[in-house]
Amino acid sequence: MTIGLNEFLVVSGLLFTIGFVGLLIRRNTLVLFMCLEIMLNGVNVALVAFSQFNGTMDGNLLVFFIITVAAAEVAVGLAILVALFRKRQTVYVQELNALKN
Amino acid sequence: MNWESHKILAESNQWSAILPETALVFLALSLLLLDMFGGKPGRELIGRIAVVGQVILIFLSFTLLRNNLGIHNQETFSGMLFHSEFSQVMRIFFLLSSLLTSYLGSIFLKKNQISGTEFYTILLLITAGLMLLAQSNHFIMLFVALETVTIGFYVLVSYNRDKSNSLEAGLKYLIMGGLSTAILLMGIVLLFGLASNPELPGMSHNAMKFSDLDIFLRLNGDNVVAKTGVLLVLAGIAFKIGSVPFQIWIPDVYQGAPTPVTAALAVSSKAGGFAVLITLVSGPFKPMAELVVPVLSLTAIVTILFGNIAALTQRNVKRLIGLSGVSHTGYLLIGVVAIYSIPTAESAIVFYLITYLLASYAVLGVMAHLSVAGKDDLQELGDYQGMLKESPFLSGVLVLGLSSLAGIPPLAGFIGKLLIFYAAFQAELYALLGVAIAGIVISIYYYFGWIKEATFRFWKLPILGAEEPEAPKEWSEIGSLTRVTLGVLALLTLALGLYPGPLSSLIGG
Amino acid sequence: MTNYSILLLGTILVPLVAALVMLGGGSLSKATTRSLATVGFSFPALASLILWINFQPTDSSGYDYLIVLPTGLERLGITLHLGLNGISVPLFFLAGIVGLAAGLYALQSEAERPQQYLMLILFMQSGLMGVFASVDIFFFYFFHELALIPTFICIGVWGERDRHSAAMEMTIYLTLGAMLSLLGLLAIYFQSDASAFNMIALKEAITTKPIEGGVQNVIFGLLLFGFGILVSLFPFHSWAPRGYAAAPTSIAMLHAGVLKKFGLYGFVQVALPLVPLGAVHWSNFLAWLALGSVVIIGLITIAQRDLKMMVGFSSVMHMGYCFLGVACVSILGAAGVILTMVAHGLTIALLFLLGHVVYRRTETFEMADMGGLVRQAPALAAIFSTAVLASIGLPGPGLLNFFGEFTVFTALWDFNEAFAFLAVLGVIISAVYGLRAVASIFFGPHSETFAKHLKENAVKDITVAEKIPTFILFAALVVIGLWPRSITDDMNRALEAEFKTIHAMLATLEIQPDEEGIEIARTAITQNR
Amino acid sequence: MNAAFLYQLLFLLPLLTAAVIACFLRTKHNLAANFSVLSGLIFSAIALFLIYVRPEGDWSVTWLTLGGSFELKFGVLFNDLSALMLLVLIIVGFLVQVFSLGYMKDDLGKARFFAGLSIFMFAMLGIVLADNLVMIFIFWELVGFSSYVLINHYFDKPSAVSASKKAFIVNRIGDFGFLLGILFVYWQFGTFDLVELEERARLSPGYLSTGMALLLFCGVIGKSAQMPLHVWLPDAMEGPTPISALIHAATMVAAGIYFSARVYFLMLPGMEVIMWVGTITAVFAAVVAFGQNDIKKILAFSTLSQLGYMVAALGLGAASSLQRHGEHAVISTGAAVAMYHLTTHAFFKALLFLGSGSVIHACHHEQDIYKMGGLYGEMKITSITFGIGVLAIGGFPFLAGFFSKDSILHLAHESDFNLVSYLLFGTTALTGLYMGRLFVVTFFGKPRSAHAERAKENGPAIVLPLVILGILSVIGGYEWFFGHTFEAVIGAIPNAEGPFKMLMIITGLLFSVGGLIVGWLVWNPSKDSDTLENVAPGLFKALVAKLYFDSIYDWYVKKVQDRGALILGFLDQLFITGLMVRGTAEIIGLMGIVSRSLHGGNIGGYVYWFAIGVVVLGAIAFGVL
Repeated sequence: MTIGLNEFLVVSGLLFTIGFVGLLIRRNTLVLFMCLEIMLNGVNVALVAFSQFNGTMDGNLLVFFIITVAAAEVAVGLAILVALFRKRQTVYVQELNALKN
Repeated sequence: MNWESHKILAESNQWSAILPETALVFLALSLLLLDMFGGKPGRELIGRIAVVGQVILIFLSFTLLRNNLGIHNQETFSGMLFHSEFSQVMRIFFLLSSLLTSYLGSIFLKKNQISGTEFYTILLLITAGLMLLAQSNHFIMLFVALETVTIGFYVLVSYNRDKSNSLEAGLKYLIMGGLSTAILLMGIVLLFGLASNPELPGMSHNAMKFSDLDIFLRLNGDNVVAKTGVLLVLAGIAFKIGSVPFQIWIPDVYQGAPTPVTAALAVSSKAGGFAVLITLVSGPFKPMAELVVPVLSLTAIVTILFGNIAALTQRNVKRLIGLSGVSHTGYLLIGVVAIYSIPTAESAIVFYLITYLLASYAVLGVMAHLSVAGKDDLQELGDYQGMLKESPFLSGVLVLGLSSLAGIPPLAGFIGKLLIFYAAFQAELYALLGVAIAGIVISIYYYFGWIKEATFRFWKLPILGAEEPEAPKEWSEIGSLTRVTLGVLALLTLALGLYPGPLSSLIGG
Repeated sequence: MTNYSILLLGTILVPLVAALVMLGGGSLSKATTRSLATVGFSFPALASLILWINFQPTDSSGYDYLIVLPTGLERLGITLHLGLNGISVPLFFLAGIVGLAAGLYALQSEAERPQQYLMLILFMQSGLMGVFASVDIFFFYFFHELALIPTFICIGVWGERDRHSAAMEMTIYLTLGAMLSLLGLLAIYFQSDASAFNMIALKEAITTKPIEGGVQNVIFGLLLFGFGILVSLFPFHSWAPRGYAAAPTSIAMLHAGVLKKFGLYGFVQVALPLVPLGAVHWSNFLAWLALGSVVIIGLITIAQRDLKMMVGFSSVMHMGYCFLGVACVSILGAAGVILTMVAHGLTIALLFLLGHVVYRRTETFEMADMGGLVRQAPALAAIFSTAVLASIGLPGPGLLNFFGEFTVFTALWDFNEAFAFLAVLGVIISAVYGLRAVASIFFGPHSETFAKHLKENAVKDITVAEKIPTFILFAALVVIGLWPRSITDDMNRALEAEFKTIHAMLATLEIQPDEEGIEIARTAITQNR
Repeated sequence: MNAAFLYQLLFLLPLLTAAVIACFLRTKHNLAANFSVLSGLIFSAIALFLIYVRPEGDWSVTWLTLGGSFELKFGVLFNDLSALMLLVLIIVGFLVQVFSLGYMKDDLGKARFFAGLSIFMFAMLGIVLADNLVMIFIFWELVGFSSYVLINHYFDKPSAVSASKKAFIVNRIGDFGFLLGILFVYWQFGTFDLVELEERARLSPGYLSTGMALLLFCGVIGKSAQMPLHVWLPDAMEGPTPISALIHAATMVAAGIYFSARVYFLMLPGMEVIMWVGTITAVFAAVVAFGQNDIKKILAFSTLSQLGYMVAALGLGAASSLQRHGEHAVISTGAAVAMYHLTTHAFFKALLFLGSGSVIHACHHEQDIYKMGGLYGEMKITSITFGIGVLAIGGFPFLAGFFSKDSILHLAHESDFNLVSYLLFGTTALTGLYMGRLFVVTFFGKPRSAHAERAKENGPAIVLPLVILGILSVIGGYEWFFGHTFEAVIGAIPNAEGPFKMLMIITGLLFSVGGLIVGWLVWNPSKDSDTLENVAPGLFKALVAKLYFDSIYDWYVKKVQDRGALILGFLDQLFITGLMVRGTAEIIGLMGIVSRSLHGGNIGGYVYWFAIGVVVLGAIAFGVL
């Protein structure tokens, strides 16, 4: 079988969904970061695939930006998480709920 | 000065179109340099330099706008940016908001003894991002600008890194923001992938450009993938503007964030979202009216009701501001829906945003003075008891600000709501109007309740004898700058209510 | 624009400026505050008197003293368009007079921080004058709100029992009413293709292209509920007695006496001429609610034991008469509404004022704890009972009240005899509560509580300072009562023109107008229903 | 002299008097009293001039006009009828003022009293002269106001306070119908003006209706204290006695009769009901009078009874007069007869009341006839004039009361209503009897209390009016007394002739003198207690309780109206304030709490919101929603 656009898109969708579901069910903040990365990578897959199959470069272009942004995001996120861990001694989101109601 | 020669000069060079943004970035970078090499005296000057720089920029942009200079209604940077009248006004709006945030930030930084270089730097970068966001004409530009803003805000929200609440807020904002980015990107990808598909009519090789997408969607409005893409993009923006159900992070983040950042989130970030939304609905998403109008209408209804109802029993003022901000999103969404039939509704939204800016900064400025150093932030409604006695000036500003937010004449907020109502009437959005009315009535309860706490509660009761006020709060000292700033905000709120003419003619329509 | 137009503008600006000086001027000395306030209250009263006397509309619109100022909202049809016509002149005068009386009484109040108190009342006064001086409908609404906000604040800050919750309830409820009426007013504008959002332009636009019948029904419905809430129509009245009971006296006087008339004035000036078919459509419903106001609230008033609550409920009841006049959709009914409004405005202000004068002597509003006050305060007793008798429409002191009610009843009989029958029951009901109140406050033996109070306190008769505002109100009531043509002639002319507009409009709607054109419309709509 | 000017003067004089007293003479009691009497004198002089000279001229001012035809005027319609009423008003009014000078000598509220009297004169004048229905109504209410003030004169007494209240409210109940009647008339005939109304009613009698007549008559029921609204009049005796004489016997209560005569043409369709109301009132009041021991209450019931006669005459007259008199009669027979009786009644009833006032004054405000007795010895003039009054009311031949009563009974006899005739006839007998009881017990026998023992004849200010009224009670019934000045009224009175006239004379003699004799026999003045009470205590108790009308009304007010009001107040609190307003607020508040609790602070939970949002949007995109 040839691998066409649809297959790429299915993978992309799966990645995106896995990330999303992960966000829903996982409690560890680090894992949540990873889930976010997975979702973004799902998007990247689709972008690259579209670029390839539709013959435009825009998608590839965006991918670079996404990767950069994701890196920045995680950098900031980890910094916050480390600082927070010092204060609260936990990375579990159900325990990080001082702000509520 | 010879404006004509400037005009020609400006038109000849694309970079001049983003002069304010560039200047902001350079300002930010120079602040960093100053921090590194300026020594202690240099560091102390940072805040002032930032403020002065912004004031100059505001003046500059304002002059450009007033004199119709610079590049108007045309694309630059191969279609990445489009400089509409609207985006020019929004630029000044963001600058103004940023200036006020800097001012609030200076109070906050001084009180908490935190170094401010990064605060100002990031703030200026965010502002530059927002200004580009308002002018973006391409999804890549949109994404980059948006992420500049968002990531900057992640840092700012957790800027008070000695407070775990600030960090927690930053974390929450980051995760929710990351999720919404992913959703937005998915939407963009779907639209891009579809619109660049050579098999479809109206396809484009530059499908992420708004005008091309517009043409494509005109021909493929019924495509399910297109619909999904549009809605996912809207969902991503909904996170920024805080409309139901993507508003859920707002109270927590607002509560944990330092007050100046709360203000910037409430005003700039939200306005940025609306700038994008307006650009989209008056551009590429225009052909999708059949899909977008009901969705946005429904969102507006739910947002207004949820925001107001959730704020009703809220006792924490920052959460209250957040939730009431959600309801304001709802009112603004009515204007966005109206754009579909009345394009001039845009100016109503801008006017509303400006009144919202004035009132929000007035209120948050007052709040900034109640967060006392060394103690936990005083954020409960009860902390406002006896305020009138302690500080008549601040309570006056608070009353004006809250009343304007509530939309009570003769304040600017009322005119803002009135303009939205006008637009809604012309667009015949009667159901939305009804909901807006209900929302406003509900909102009176908490706005007025706050005013009540601040002003009513220590006066002698003629019949039942005196009600003893609680022990007076420590209000941080009110300097002359505060008096001027907050006084100007309050006076503008009043003046625009009494005589809205100048502003309403400035923003066109 | 004449010098009188400037005077008209001045009635709004002078109190506003006085208030702003008090707001921005820091702590002023007591004498400065008092003289500022005196000027701020006297000027509108005098000016309104002059404007009333000189009223001579030459403009074809029926308006005099027209003045137009820019606002920058011209593209929305909004200009600061001021002027008076035969309908607004009496109410404008009412606002001036009641404002003066309330202001003079406020000067004597023992309120903490009198500067702020007077400042808010001056704001209110400015708004009140503006409401009736506005030709522009936006400003008509705007000034109403300008006056309403100080009301809430004053109740909350300087009020009495339950002031916080009463102020809150009142604020929310009245905001709802205001919002609904704003919607209705905007709807008229947007449905009419008028060039500007003012009454003159709207009337012109309506004559050539009336609003469609079904739309009129919706608009009038909005106004009915909006104005109904603002004027405490049964069953939307619950804020009124509580609010008034909690309000400081001057505020109660101004709100019940003048500000509340906003809604009714809106009906007569705006709703009836612009959406008459809607009015006819809703008239039965409105009449039933108004009858509820008269009969049910009347009976509830009988059950009140608290003087202020009683006055508050009685005010709700009298508003019922006004609504009945509106429901008639006729010149007579509308004229009755205006007459009743003026009469009631003056009377209810008197009653709130005198109620507080009594309170100063008894230190209670509980009527059962008073009794026999006439021995200590004979002049007060005479004045108070005269005021009560005026409020129950006794010709003599309350000649104007009588004319108003009688006109409404006459119009109502023409509308529906059974309604008239029920409405006139109010005449008996009001006599019952009015006389009971007078009797239990002033006559008979001292109650135990009051006897004890007397032993500890010296109780004096009404003082000169208290008499002055009383006299002002009484003088206005009696003079207009004795010579009602001083207001009715102009009013009649304006109303006839208004109904001519309606007839012209019915003509374009292909409903043949005759002498009683609106009757035809009524029949037409009944058939369509 | 122009009449308009005189009218203006007439209206202004009492009003100014009242105003001057109220503003300047509140504490200067004697000055106020003298000022008031002086003004009364001038007032009477002008009025007499108007009555007998009848200068030319009209006075009418338009009060307000609205719409097309709605026009309220202030105007004067002066004819024989109003002249007669005005005459009664000034005679009794002036005499009562003089009497009050003596009677109210030491009263603390003298100034207030005289101010009230002036207001009353003003208001009554308005009713007499008014040329339209609305103006009549206005002054009708105003007269009620003055009555309220004057009954409330002794405001320390709770009974006086409640009596004044009752009088006003009961009158308002009558006015309720009256007002509706006026509206009815207006929408049938398009005018309030009496002259125009008469013309239009004559031209189109089809517009008249029983309902209209009865609604108008409601006002009469209230003001003239007919059944079932009679309850206020006996209570009104709480006021000072001169007031009872002037307002609650001679003039104000008679205003209803005057009004009916004035608009008889509107009342025609309701005449039968009117007649019955009058008859029943006459009988009822006469019976109840036997159970009263208070001298003024007895007189009040006799007033009620006589008013009943007048109202019955109104009703009877119309029933029979139309055949005999042409359409153009200025006044119907019945109305004329009623007015005739009104006039004579005013004289002798004022006499009786002022006489009782003299007695009360002498006995230091003792009003119970069983605490009096033996006054004849000391108070000869009072006793004799009182006796004349008793005989006049009893119909003693050739005294004033005889003629007027005679004509009423004549009308009844001529009518088709035999029962009415018998009842009215029988009531005459009762009248003689209870007046006999009153006279005998009060003036004869031994003094039954210390006050009565020390009683002395009063001074000239009190006695002089008695003598004048005594004379008027004798001569006030003769035609020559009226002359031709009131021809339109007096001329319309049918005269009994032949055997019926003889019958009248005999029965008149029998009932009046017989009443005295039987009264003496039954209520022996030497006894200390009431004979009827001893013989039939049950009946007496019922009579004392005025046949329970007041109890029923009290029950209604306390148990039905007040409770109803309380319940309504409660329901208002419960449903409107509670359920509708607070309920809505509570529900929204509850939603507030719920939506607040949705912010759990847990990121995992928040992601669900996003998930739901995305799913919903996806569903919309795929057309599922």
